Amino acid sequence: MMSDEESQRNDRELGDAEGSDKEVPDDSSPGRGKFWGGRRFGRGAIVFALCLGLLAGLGVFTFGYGKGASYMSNNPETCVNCHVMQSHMDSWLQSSHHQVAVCNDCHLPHDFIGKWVTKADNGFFHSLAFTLGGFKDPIQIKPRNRRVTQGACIDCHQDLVHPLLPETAGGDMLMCVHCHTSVGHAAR
Amino acid sequence: MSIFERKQEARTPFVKVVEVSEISTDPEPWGLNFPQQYEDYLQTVNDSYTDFGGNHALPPSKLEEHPWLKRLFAGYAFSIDYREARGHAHMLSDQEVTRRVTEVQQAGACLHCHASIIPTYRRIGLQQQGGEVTAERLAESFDQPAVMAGFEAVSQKNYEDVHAELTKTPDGVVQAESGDPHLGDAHPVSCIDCHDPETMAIRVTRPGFILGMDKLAKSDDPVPHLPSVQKWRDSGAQGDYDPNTHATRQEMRSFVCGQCHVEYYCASKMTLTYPWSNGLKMEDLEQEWDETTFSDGEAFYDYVHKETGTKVFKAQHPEFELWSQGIHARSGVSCSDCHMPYEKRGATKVSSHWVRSPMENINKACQTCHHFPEQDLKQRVDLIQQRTSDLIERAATAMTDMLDAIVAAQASGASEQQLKPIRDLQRKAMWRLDFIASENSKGFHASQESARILAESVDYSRQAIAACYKLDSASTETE
Amino acid sequence: MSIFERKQEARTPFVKVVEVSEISTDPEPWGLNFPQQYEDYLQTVNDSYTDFGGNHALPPSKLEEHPWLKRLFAGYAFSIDYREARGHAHMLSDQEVTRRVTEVQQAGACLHCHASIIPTYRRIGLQQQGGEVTAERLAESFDQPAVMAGFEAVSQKNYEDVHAELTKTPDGVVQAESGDPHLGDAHPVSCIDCHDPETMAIRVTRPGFILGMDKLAKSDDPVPHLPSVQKWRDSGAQGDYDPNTHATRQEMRSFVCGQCHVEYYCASKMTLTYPWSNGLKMEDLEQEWDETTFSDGEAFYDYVHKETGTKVFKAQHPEFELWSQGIHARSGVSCSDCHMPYEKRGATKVSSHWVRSPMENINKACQTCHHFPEQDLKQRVDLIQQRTSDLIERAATAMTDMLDAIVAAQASGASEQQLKPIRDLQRKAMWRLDFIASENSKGFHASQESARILAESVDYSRQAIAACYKLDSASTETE
Ligand code: HEC
Ligand code: HEC
Ligand code: HEC
Ligand code: HEC
Ligand code: HEC
Ligand code: HEC
Ligand code: HEC
Ligand code: HEC
Ligand code: HEC
Ligand code: HEC
Ligand code: HEC
Ligand code: HEC
Ligand code: HEC
Ligand code: HEC
Ligand SMILES: [Ca+2]
Ligand SMILES: [Ca+2]
Repeated sequence: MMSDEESQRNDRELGDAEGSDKEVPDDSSPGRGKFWGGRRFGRGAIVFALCLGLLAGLGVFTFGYGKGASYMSNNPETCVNCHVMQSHMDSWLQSSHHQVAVCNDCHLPHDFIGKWVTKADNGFFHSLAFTLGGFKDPIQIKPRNRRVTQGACIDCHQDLVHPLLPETAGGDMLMCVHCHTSVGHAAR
Repeated sequence: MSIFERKQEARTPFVKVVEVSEISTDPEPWGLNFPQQYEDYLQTVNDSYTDFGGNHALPPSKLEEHPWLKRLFAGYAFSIDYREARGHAHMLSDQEVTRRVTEVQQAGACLHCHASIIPTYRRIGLQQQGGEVTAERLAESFDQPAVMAGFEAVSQKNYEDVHAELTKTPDGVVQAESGDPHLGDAHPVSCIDCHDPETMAIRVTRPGFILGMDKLAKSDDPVPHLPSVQKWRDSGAQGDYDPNTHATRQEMRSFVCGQCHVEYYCASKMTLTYPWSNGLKMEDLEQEWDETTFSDGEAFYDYVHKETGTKVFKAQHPEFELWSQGIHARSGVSCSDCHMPYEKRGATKVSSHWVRSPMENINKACQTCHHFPEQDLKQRVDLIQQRTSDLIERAATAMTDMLDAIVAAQASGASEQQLKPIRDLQRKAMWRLDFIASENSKGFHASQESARILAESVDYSRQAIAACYKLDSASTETE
Repeated sequence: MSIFERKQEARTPFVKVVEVSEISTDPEPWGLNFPQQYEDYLQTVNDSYTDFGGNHALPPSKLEEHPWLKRLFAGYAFSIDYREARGHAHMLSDQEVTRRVTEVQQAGACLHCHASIIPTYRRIGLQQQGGEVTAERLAESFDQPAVMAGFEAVSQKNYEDVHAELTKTPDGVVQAESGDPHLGDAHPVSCIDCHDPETMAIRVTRPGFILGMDKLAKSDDPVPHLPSVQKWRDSGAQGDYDPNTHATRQEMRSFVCGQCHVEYYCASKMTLTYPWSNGLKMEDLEQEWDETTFSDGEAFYDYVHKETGTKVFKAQHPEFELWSQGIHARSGVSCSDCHMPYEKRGATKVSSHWVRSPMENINKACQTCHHFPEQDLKQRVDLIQQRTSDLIERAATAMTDMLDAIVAAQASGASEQQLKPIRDLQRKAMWRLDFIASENSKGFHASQESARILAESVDYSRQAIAACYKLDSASTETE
């Protein structure tokens, strides 16, 4: 696992929006900063997110839409239940990965625990954001979710990208999207 | 530490076919471990100017292409011989044969960037400390203090003497024979200059760069493209800034090039210096030279311009500095992203070690980020370079007009006092023109900044001309 | 070009609450059909210079901010009153009250870009053909020949007379009362100027632009950013190039703005002209003015510069032309992408009709394409604009020095023949400075090109100075 120092180094990956997410106040989404930002997560917060998230994943916040539970499925259509993600869907359909990866292949960790924690956590926050509005448009991925996608790329392309891996575990490496900006979906 | 974070797994350790160590300046053994990178590296012998395949004819002369350069450099070694640069494989031999070296006495510091010289620095540094220096001791570790000491010691020595030192350093390949002082071969930039032989991590080795970066970190130049510098400043600027410990991997992918592709002073009056105390902008560098004095108290200059007698500065290939002002640096794009792009080789992808113009490799160098047709991308670069070239010619015309005017003013008896402000304008105009003309991307690395600098050059040249004419009319009036 | 694909999505058909037609210059009825766009449109009354919320105090004077502008424009209406531009809602009233209009006789062509004038052109055109012109006939169709005829007819008439014509054109809202000639209100740019009332497709309506684009298409200027022009040329350049039939939707998203945000001639000696016969580059425009003669055979000029007596050109807001030279145009990015970005409103996406500075809306205007934090993007723009502003000041200093030198040369009796080449330099220098200073993005629309143009301005100003001094010393020598 990464030490805190190393993960920060990783976050500083040049040119990536996340590099300065600490400095740039995200004024468009009040109430979210309290919970957000992987590095600031304590154990308590994780448990909290887990509980609330599971609840949310079951559709508490979005029950009115009647589609909240579909979040647990693997079908890309379920993501676009929220029209805010229509453009991602549309361009995913035209992307190089359309045949090989659905949303969850990239946006969920490939190990069991991580997968469910992330689902719960994102389920909560997506629902909250969708219900309350006030999220950034175009949507901007958070540093922690960006690490999830990075992990997904590596998982599938492990052999190919061998030279990009750090010399020592937890070391610094380039974000794949630094170069492959339109893999997955060009439009945001 | 968080359970959400996927740990970044390490590369599986590579299989070393042969051992390489801190004395392995010869790339061949490294090549046994990394055949692909070695094969690419050997390609740098190819040269689009001369024949492909390692023909050693010299590349075209810039002096003949741009005759105004001769007047710009009048009185300086560059007016004798100045050519197009070419691949890394040529760097040592091109230096050995340039008439700047064969006809002018040059300093040993020239080799700082043209040879794989670090073990030699280390050996000389260790020898100064008095110990016996065996190949084993040399191979043991990088030993930065010893490298620095060696660098200081030979920087102002003669070129030939330092060159001779290279072959006295064991390289682990050449076998010493009794009575033969030849212990290793001299090589151009080699694996060891950019890689840790243990881990293969990239690193910087050049003392000039390490000292320069430390000065930069201690300045107040905002360097948004170098986040590790800002971080080091924010955390209290303790001790020295050291790229090898503080920089991100992406920064390192530019720093390895910044070791050499920079403006410098390299002659006998001072140790090799990178002028970054005030920052990386053209004006910051100029300010450092303006404020420098040699040990004898004289104000810094590179050469006395022969036609006019003005003491001026010489700018050399400030790629790193100009890149720093550009949109790519600002967006986190490193030298290696464009000049050493990844290429798929078999089941893996490797960094192309055929370091060359990205325009010969647009597909890999540009199209991963820019999804436009090759031809389109080429046209964009051409347009940027054409605008820059036109402005260079414009600034060059103004510069030569200026030289004529100053020469005429001197001929009609202008006093040194009258000439002083004119000489200042001349120095500024020439520095700016040279800065962009000697930079090798023809403006691409920072397109607007290049145009800005050339605009200033034109302005100062033409101000100097007007000032000469003014003198002229003033003096004729009082005649 | 995948980034734009999603912009080409089909529109869901809209429900018309009220009918609008070719006379509907009043945006209010359109607003009933498209409340969101109308609401946004009304926001253009807001103004960051004066108070938010529609305060009608005039924006700051550019003449006071940059006193050198007064000398640049000496003898021309712009030296009396020249202010920062602001939102579209103000365009008509700002023109009505500018002292350039109240104190100087202006031409009716001024209204071409400041009012929703097309139905008035059509009415006058139809009236010239002699028929009776009812509101119904006017509303029927766009009738381009009639619009062109009306445009030609009023272009050189007095401003006040043409302004009065606006209220004589029925707009479908104002109800005619017996004995009252007032049939419609005058409006600033309105829905009908950019949209077909039947289909809501975007379109261009301005005769000046339509004629200008045709000239451009018939030139040999390579315009890689306008593929439909190349296509039209390739298919034999039959008849006239017509944006409304030939242009792509993405091109149209810039053309609607290019109707007004361009360099022009607009005064009494010639019909309103967009100078694009040779191309869109600064030099191409200059060449057209250089080669133009008025009907009386005199060479084209905009004004006689008062301090020096030189006939010079005036550049006005060449946003469309400068954008054409930039990397965004080259990459297919339209004015609307940045100045009217899509915004999610409930379940749909609409184009923000609050046309304004993208820097007030970085999130939507830039971050769709550039995944960098807002602050970062702002800094990039600031840096580009700062470099441009610095160069503008540099060029302005050179320009005022030049004026001093010419005035002095004239005072010491330089002949017209001696002054001729100097006046040519002056015209070039002033044109270039004005070109970038009057363009409204402070260099952002084409950063390197802006710096290049300013470099040339400095060069010509300072050449003129030197030439004056030379005259001076020559004349004193022969005295
Ligand atoms: C309940 C509606 C809804 C559903 C269903 C939904 N999302 Fe989202 N999603 C949102 C909203 C709203 C945001 C913006 C959140 C913000 O920026 O705070 C968002 C943000 C995101 C982000 C980036 C923001 C981040 O937190 O890093 C990703 C990635 C994402 N969604 C992927 C998905 C995937 C994959 C699915 C399907 C498995 C999905 N979403 C289903 C509403 C939804
Ligand atoms: C092949 C991998 C891949 C697939 C498949 C994929 N995404 Fe993504 N997605 C990414 C990456 C990588 C990012 C983060 C980009 C970055 O770091 O700027 C991202 C970001 C996002 C965001 C945040 C917006 C942003 O730009 O920060 C949303 C929302 C999102 N994805 C939704 C979806 C939806 C919905 C689908 C399925 C229709 C999907 N993604 C499929 C890789 C993928
Ligand atoms: C579920 C497994 C999976 C994930 C996750 C995944 N990929 Fe892939 N990727 C593939 C496969 C399989 C192919 C080969 C597709 C083909 O041949 O068309 C591929 C092809 C590619 C290609 C070559 C095609 C192109 O678009 O140029 C690139 C680059 C790439 N992936 C990068 C990424 C990046 C970056 C990520 C993370 C954001 C990622 N991949 C995530 C499976 C995956
Ligand atoms: C600095 C730029 C850069 C970064 C960072 C980068 N790539 Fe690539 N990648 C490239 C280039 C250039 C190519 C094209 C190589 C070629 O065509 O030979 C490529 C090719 C690929 C391919 C396609 C190989 C094929 O089948 O043609 C995949 C898959 C891929 N990269 C995955 C990744 C993943 C996963 C990451 C992150 C771990 C990553 N890349 C990070 C530049 C980069
Ligand atoms: C040890 C010094 C040194 C280092 C490190 C170095 N270079 Fe060079 N480079 C040179 C020299 C010297 C030449 C000129 C060789 C000649 O003309 O004989 C050169 C030539 C080049 C050329 C060819 C220029 C031409 O006009 O054809 C390119 C491209 C280049 N370097 C890029 C890079 C990049 C990118 C890096 C880092 C990945 C780098 N260099 C690292 C010293 C260095
Ligand atoms: C700080 C690093 C550095 C130092 C010190 C240095 N060089 Fe170079 N040299 C380079 C780089 C980088 C290039 C390639 C770029 C170029 O030619 O502009 C180069 C190119 C050259 C070339 C080939 C092109 C040409 O200029 O004709 C010659 C010859 C040369 N150097 C000689 C010398 C001599 C002699 C010295 C000492 C006075 C010296 N170099 C000192 C970095 C350096
Ligand atoms: C975004 C891509 C990009 C980056 C980043 C970049 N360069 Fe370049 N570089 C170019 C292009 C394009 C040229 C022009 C090549 C030509 O004209 O053939 C060039 C030219 C050069 C040349 C001359 C090569 C020749 O063949 O004439 C050298 C040397 C060089 N760059 C070194 C560097 C160094 C050192 C860095 C980092 C400090 C750097 N570059 C960063 C794209 C880049
Ligand atoms: C001028 C600097 C320079 C020289 C000289 C150099 N390399 Fe590299 N090398 C790099 C850079 C930069 C990378 C990319 C490192 C990264 O992204 O972490 C790299 C990466 C590598 C890698 C990792 C895999 C890959 O391709 O990305 C290997 C292995 C390697 N080099 C071997 C060699 C060998 C063998 C030599 C000598 C024949 C050599 N290098 C010479 C700069 C250099
Ligand atoms: C790792 C990604 C990456 C690579 C590789 C890259 N670029 Fe860029 N380029 C960018 C980014 C980021 C920008 C800034 C604009 C933006 O955000 O899209 C940019 C901007 C540009 C611009 C506009 C800036 C200007 O000066 O006008 C040009 C032209 C350009 N790139 C050409 C190239 C060429 C040619 C190459 C290859 C030699 C190249 N780029 C390689 C990412 C890259
Ligand atoms: C009919 C003529 C016309 C058309 C069409 C037009 N504009 Fe304008 N625009 C103007 C005028 C006139 C002003 C100045 C209003 C004032 O200052 O009173 C202006 C002002 C502006 C401003 C505010 C300038 C500032 O400094 O605050 C922006 C931004 C702008 N226009 C952009 C656009 C864009 C983008 C388009 C196309 C989508 C467009 N305009 C179409 C005539 C036009
Ligand atoms: C070709 C279109 C066009 C024509 C013709 C035109 N304008 Fe404008 N006008 C604009 C645009 C676009 C702006 C906003 C940009 C700017 O201010 O630079 C503007 C801004 C203005 C402004 C507000 C800023 C300022 O300059 O003080 C006034 C007042 C003005 N125009 C008056 C006039 C007058 C008087 C005429 C006739 C002599 C005229 N305009 C002719 C397009 C035009
Ligand atoms: C890539 C984005 C982009 C494109 C494309 C673009 N602009 Fe702009 N424009 C800008 C930015 C950024 C500014 C500077 C705004 C500022 O300084 O507040 C600007 C400034 C302006 C202004 C002055 C606004 C003000 O508030 O001062 C006008 C008018 C304008 N642009 C019109 C146009 C027209 C007309 C086109 C197309 C021909 C165009 N722009 C294309 C980004 C763009
Ligand atoms: C200065 C030009 C201009 C004016 C004035 C203008 N529009 Fe638009 N409008 C546009 C552009 C550009 C688009 C985007 C068209 C496209 O992408 O095809 C657009 C799009 C639209 C659309 C399609 C949906 C959308 O938002 O993209 C509607 C509906 C619309 N406008 C209504 C109006 C109404 C109502 C008014 C008057 C209140 C108006 N427009 C005034 C330029 C203009
Ligand atoms: C529709 C896509 C799009 C939009 C919207 C857009 N850009 Fe760009 N931008 C590009 C492209 C494409 C390039 C060229 C480089 C490349 O290929 O990435 C570029 C280049 C740039 C550059 C480098 C060029 C230079 O002159 O230095 C800057 C800076 C930039 N954009 C800033 C902005 C800002 C600020 C905005 C918002 C006002 C904006 N862009 C809006 C697509 C866009
Ligand atoms: Ca120097
Ligand atoms: Ca004009």
